[in-house]
Amino acid sequence: MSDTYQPDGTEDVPAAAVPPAEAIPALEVRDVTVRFAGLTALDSVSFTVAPGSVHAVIGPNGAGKSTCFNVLSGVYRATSGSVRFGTAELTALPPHRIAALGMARTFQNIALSPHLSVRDNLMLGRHRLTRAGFLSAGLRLPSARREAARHGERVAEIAAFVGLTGHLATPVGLLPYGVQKRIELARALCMEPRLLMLDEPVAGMNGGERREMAELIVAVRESLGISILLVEHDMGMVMRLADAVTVLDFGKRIADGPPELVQNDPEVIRAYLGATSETEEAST
Amino acid sequence: MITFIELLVNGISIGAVYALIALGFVVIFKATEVVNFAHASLLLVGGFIIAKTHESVGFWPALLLGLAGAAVLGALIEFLVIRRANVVNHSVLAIVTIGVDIVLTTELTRQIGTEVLALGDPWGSQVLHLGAVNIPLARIAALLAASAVIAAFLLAFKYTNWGVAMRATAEDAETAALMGVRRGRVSMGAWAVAGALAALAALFMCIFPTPGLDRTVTATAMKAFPAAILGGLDSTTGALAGGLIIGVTESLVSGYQGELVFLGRGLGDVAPFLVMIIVLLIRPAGLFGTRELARV
Amino acid sequence: MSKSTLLWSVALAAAAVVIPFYLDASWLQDGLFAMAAAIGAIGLNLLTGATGQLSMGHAFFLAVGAFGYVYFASVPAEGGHAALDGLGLPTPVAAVLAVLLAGAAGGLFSPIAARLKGAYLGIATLALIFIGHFVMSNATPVTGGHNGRPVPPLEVFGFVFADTPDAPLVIAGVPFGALERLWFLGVVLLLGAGLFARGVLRGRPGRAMNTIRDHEIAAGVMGVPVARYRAGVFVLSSMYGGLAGVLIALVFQQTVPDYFGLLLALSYLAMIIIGGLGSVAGAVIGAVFVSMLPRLLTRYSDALPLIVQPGQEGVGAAEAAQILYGLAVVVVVLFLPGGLLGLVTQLRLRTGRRIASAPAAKHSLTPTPETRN
Amino acid sequence: MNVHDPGPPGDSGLTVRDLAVSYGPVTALRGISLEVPRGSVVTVLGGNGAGKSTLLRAISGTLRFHRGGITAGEIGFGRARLSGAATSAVVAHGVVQVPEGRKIFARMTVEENLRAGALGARDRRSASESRERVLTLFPVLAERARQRAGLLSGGEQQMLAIGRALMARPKLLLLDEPTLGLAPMMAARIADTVREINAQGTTVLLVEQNAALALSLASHAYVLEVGEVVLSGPAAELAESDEVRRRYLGIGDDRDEAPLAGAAPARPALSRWSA
Amino acid sequence: SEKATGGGGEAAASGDGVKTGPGVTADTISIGMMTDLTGPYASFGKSLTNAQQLYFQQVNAAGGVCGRQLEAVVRDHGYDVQKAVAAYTEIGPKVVAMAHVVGSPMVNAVKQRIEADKMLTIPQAWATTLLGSEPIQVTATTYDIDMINGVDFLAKEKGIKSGDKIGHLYFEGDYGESALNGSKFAAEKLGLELVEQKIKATDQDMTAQVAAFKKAGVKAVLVSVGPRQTASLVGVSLAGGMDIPFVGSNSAYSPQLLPTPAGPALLKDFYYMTGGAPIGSDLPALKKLADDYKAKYPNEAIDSGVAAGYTAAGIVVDALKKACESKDLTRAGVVAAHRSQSSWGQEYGGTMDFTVFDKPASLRSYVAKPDKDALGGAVVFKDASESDLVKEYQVPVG
Ligand SMILES: Nc1ncnc2c1ncn2[C@@H]1O[C@H](COP(=O)(O)OP(=O)(O)OP(=O)(O)O)[C@@H](O)[C@H]1O
Ligand SMILES: Nc1ncnc2c1ncn2[C@@H]1O[C@H](COP(=O)(O)OP(=O)(O)OP(=O)(O)O)[C@@H](O)[C@H]1O
Ligand SMILES: [Mg+2]
Ligand SMILES: [Mg+2]
Repeated sequence: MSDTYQPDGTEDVPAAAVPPAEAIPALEVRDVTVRFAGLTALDSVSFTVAPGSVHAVIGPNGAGKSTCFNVLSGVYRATSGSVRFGTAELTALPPHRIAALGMARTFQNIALSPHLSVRDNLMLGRHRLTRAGFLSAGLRLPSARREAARHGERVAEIAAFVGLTGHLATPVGLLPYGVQKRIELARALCMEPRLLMLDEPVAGMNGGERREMAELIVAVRESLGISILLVEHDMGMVMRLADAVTVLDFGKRIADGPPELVQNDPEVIRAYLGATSETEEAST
Repeated sequence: MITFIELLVNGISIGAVYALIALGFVVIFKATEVVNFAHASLLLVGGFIIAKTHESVGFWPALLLGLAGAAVLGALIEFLVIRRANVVNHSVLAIVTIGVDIVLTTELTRQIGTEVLALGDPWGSQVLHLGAVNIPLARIAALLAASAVIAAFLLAFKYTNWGVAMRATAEDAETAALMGVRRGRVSMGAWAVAGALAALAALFMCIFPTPGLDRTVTATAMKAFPAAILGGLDSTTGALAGGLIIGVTESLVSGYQGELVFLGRGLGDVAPFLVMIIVLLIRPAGLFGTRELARV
Repeated sequence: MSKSTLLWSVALAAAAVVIPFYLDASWLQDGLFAMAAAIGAIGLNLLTGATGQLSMGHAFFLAVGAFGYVYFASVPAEGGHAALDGLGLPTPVAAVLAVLLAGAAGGLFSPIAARLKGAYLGIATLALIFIGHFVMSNATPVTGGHNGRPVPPLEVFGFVFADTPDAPLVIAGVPFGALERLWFLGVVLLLGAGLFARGVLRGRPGRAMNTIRDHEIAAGVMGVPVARYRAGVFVLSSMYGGLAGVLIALVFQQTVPDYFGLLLALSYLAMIIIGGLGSVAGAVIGAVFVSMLPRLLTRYSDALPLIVQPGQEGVGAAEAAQILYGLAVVVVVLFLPGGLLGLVTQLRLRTGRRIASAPAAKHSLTPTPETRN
Repeated sequence: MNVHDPGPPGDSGLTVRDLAVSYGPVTALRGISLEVPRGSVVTVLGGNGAGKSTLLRAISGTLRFHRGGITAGEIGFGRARLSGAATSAVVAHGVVQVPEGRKIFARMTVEENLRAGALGARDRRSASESRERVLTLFPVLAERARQRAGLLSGGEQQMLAIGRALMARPKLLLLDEPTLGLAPMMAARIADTVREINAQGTTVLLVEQNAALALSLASHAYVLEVGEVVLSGPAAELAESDEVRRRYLGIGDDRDEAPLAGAAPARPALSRWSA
Repeated sequence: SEKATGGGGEAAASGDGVKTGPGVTADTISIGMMTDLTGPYASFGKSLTNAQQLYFQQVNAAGGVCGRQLEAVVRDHGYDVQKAVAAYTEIGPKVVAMAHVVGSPMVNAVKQRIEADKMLTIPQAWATTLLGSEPIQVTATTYDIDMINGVDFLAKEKGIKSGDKIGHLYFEGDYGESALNGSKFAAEKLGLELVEQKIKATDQDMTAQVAAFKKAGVKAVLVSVGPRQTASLVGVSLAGGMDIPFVGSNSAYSPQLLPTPAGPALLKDFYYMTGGAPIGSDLPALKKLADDYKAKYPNEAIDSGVAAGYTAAGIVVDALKKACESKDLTRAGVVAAHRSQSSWGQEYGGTMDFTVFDKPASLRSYVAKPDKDALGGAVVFKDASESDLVKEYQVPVG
């Protein structure tokens, strides 16, 4: 099932859909180590996310995948190592500066504002792209109103793309889990990212819902041509979507490469996939 | 030097009283995550019952009555108010306790009226002379009682499931219920215990060197706030440490007021808060408090 | 919806204009206190309601505003015990500077505010009250010490907001003294403060603030500079406090350190919770409720049964007012989880069209979201 | 396949009869009947919002925490009536739930979480025994015993939640999406665990999005949709049904053969943003 | 509206040819009281209110003033400045004078308005900040005068001499600071060294302060705090072996302390200075007052508020009577009438001169001593007198 994510000839070749490479830089993770008291969550991990590719990070529970995301998005500070996004060194930057570089992420555990409407949650994604401050918002200056209108349109467009149009006015807290997961994705898209990081986007969804989400991710990459970094335990989905896979175990990288190679790596099977039959059963 | 020791000893003994009050805050915070502003009225009730009954039944039975009465009141507050408040935000609950406190304190001060009530304690104005240092006997009793009570709580939290149940309920009442915890019992128990602690604190607050119970007693409860926070709102050890630090600070600063006059008069009252702020700047969850940690 | 809003606004505006022509001074004064409280409460709601930073020290910033104004506006004077300093600036300038000063005070505290959370922040801000009181009682040349000092009346383009017995202002047969004049100032300030806060809450900063409250880490990752925003909101909220302080000083005509104590600080917290956390209307409703209730109870104590006249045995009017106030706080929080504003919204929904999305309003303040964490 | 009709209430297992639940104005369950015979594993499938968690809340008596309540019907376990009972009473009857979304006590340590799990145990003596069992099942919990539970990884938290429930030695274990966020191997381990404790005599009611896994474990399955039971029957039979295969297993649909990308014509393409 | 027609703000002449203003109608005269019934001075406030109502009742029974009945308008401010301001706004326009206002911060907060309204006001506080205002009448001595007389008493009768140290424990605020002015002056004059300790009303335990006094080696302590603090101070000192005399301001003592454990210590060597005679003195007027009060309020304790309130009511009523004589019951008229009296109140044990308002009305203080059996818990220890020191003293005003 190596290349099933490719559209089979009815569309343009994917290369054409990918934007000029200079706009989307590569993400280079070099020897990143993260230690917590008495625990090494990431141990000298390196990998590179090629521009415009879908790169999956997999591994057993507690392997350090989310920790890796947290380092990339500035939530955790790496004990050592470097992360470069184009020319920018990320390890010393606070989260909001990293966001400003066009790195967006979703959270393994939903992190939306339950009281706010879907629209407001999505508008928050526009924070880095908008300017209105206390004064201009408080005084409702024309510039602030223009800005809000313009970005509101884009939010509506993204909501339609993700299939949230009907929910825009609803407070997020009242919506089912599956919808909230999509709002997470939409909010990240609203940041107009150059790199999109998805932490277990289909956890808690059933088969049908998973497939929809997978389609959505493919469509994002098709439409925007951005790089996507994906953490997921659903191996079927990883195999279908990813161009490259990095496997972590106890914070160490144990494999890296194209999905079909990684899938058959004995080390990966031992640490993560287990006997093939079980994998099949658990994640069809 | 004598003065210093005397001030220090005095500070420690006042600190013991603050520690008892702070421990009341801690118990309730552990069980319900509520900062209890109604603690002052629990103090008042405990003291009031002791004062009103000691003449007819004698001091020790009166003390028991006071402990029981304040415990019942605490349990009632939990049962009638806290349990029924279905709110997510704990600062909202703190406001409810302010409401409760206003009601109770108003009524109690009306009952107390203009009197200064004696509590009939056996220590009277006796003073222990240790060399040149004088320590009121009542204060020694306070120190002993506070140490004993706090040690008991430390052990109870450590070796019984009570503490676990309490913290589980405070953090997530629903899930705690799924563990079979009887939420009502746990938090009601905590409030009752806090009430009893308040009564005990009230006793030591209202006997020698202070003249007795009257309506102004509630103001002292405020000083236990910095004590509780400084130690860490969810820590028993913290309550003791916080109480002692505040007591000693206050005593030293007032005692050396003459030398500190360049800082302004009346420093004794703000010093506890200044100490608290400095501690919090270094340790945002107090000296022994559990640090709030979040991950995504 | 917009039609009824318009009707409401017109009705309120009309009421605001005619009230000074009918109500006597003491009502106007109560009304002015309520307006000042509303301004302060809006500010606190920005901080505590919308951004989730508990503050029990709001009264301190009111004090900074009040004393700041007096200091900036007064001319130095020789008092009995001590000389009183002052800058003698034009009063409108003094008022603006006082608000800025309160903001600066908030800015000074914001490093602490940024580090602490929840109850710890609450009690740390409580310290401001005590420290503030200490400073105010000691800085006699500025504050007048314990007795405070008289407040110079505001004068804008020659129009004085004070009683002018020599040149009385009479409009439609009603003598316009200090309170009548201040009433209109209060209305304008409250309106401005409310609209500004609403703009902030509904705009880009409001969303960022709400997200900081709900999920600080997510806010940072979405590009919100959390620490800077926290500090910003703290400063803004302090400036609201400062403005409320200036207005209160003008109404009082004398500022006294004792007034800006613990009770005042806690009552501001009560206002926003009783009114409804996180919104401008909630803050205003709560402020009116909390500041008017005790006054109403005392004033109409004669009409209440069980209450005795001053000087007799039994529950006096002031005590009854206190008890009822306490009970009101408890009852509102217990039975109206969305505060009085939630009640108003619910009533509106019930009387108006029965919209299918009714539960939305019920949940708007205390949602139990299905977040999986 | 017809809607399952539970027989007369026996004293053997869990019986739910004509259960209706609402959250204020929102009705979440209507007329649900199901049966979990003693010693069996029964699974409930259903899409997001179908009412699965609501069902478990109704059994455990935690609806009031969500401002909901049972409006009609009965829940019985053995001879005991669970509907209307307090949560602690339900636990005392040996019915223990692993709630949806883990709900571990984030501020307590792993060790204390396990202790909390044992609070409702009917038999205190066996606590250390249960602990042994849980720690063998999830060795990582032993390694992290003193760590704040909130800092565990998602999957580790899930293990803790299950381990915590096992501490109470339940007669009936209610599992709400136990494999959420678990790695394939760990999910398989959970499946084995369920089999094992079931073999030891614990009855299991399993709510799971991973329908394949659930159906492989269960003897009987119910499918919920918008608050009603639409399908029920032996798990093996359901696993073969087209409906279940398409909706819950995500297979067996002709669309599956079509390429993923561009397969959703309804979805508008997203243009690039140009500031 | 009622407001538009001007609700009786202007002065007018009524049928009997008496010029009247706010608070006076053809048959009633309304007099305000801004008191504390729920705050820290509730007991004092209650006694004041009761005593003044008793006085008005007696006057009314005797036919009233100027053919009019007296009517009290009472508002409780609970020692809260804002409430006091609100109360003044409410009742100010309806009354002709304020028979008592508890608390100098409260008086100060409405001082400007009192002056604008020319409202004769009797504060129940004796801080010097209240002097210097024509309509405001501080009764008898101010706290500083009491303290000077007190230091003089210590020097004359308790053996304090030049070079000795004396302590002064005082509250922050007007009360304590006024008193401190006096003690500083007297200490300097007598060559004493003053050891100051400032506390707040919320402080309860004076152990630290006692330690500080002890360290300094004071020979006597002046006390300008509340009764609770006094009790703690005296009790702790004695228990710690610091057996020295204490001299308090009139607000530092309350008979309610005698049954408490501090009682014996207070009875031993504590005195307080007061400008008005304590109700336990032998003056016939006060004896009668005590009887009348007990008859009317059998359940109420008698404390210093009773005499103070009664006297203050007398001052107001006498001013009204004088104003009536000159047919001017407007507020200005009442103040003018009041200020025309140069010797008032012999029957209450002291003469007050109301013609000047930038000086205390009297410079003579009683030395009172707690007594378990006496009415009001105190007896006169030394009759009112004016020390030589006081004569040189320049009272700070305002
Ligand atoms: N803030 C922290 N403090 C201490 N330990 C932490 C912290 N964050 C993560 N860890 C530990 O680091 C390890 C890696 O956690 P991480 O969340 O990255 O795992 P993961 O690969 O995302 O697992 P899962 O698939 O279960 O989500 C875990 O053992 C976790 O307990
Ligand atoms: N607290 C609540 N208040 C109001 N409605 C609720 C509440 N909780 C759940 N609901 C509604 O009840 C219905 C059933 O929800 P439930 O959580 O039981 O679904 P579920 O099958 O467990 O879904 P999921 O797979 O997402 O966990 C949904 O429509 C949901 O919106
Ligand atoms: Mg993870
Ligand atoms: Mg569910």
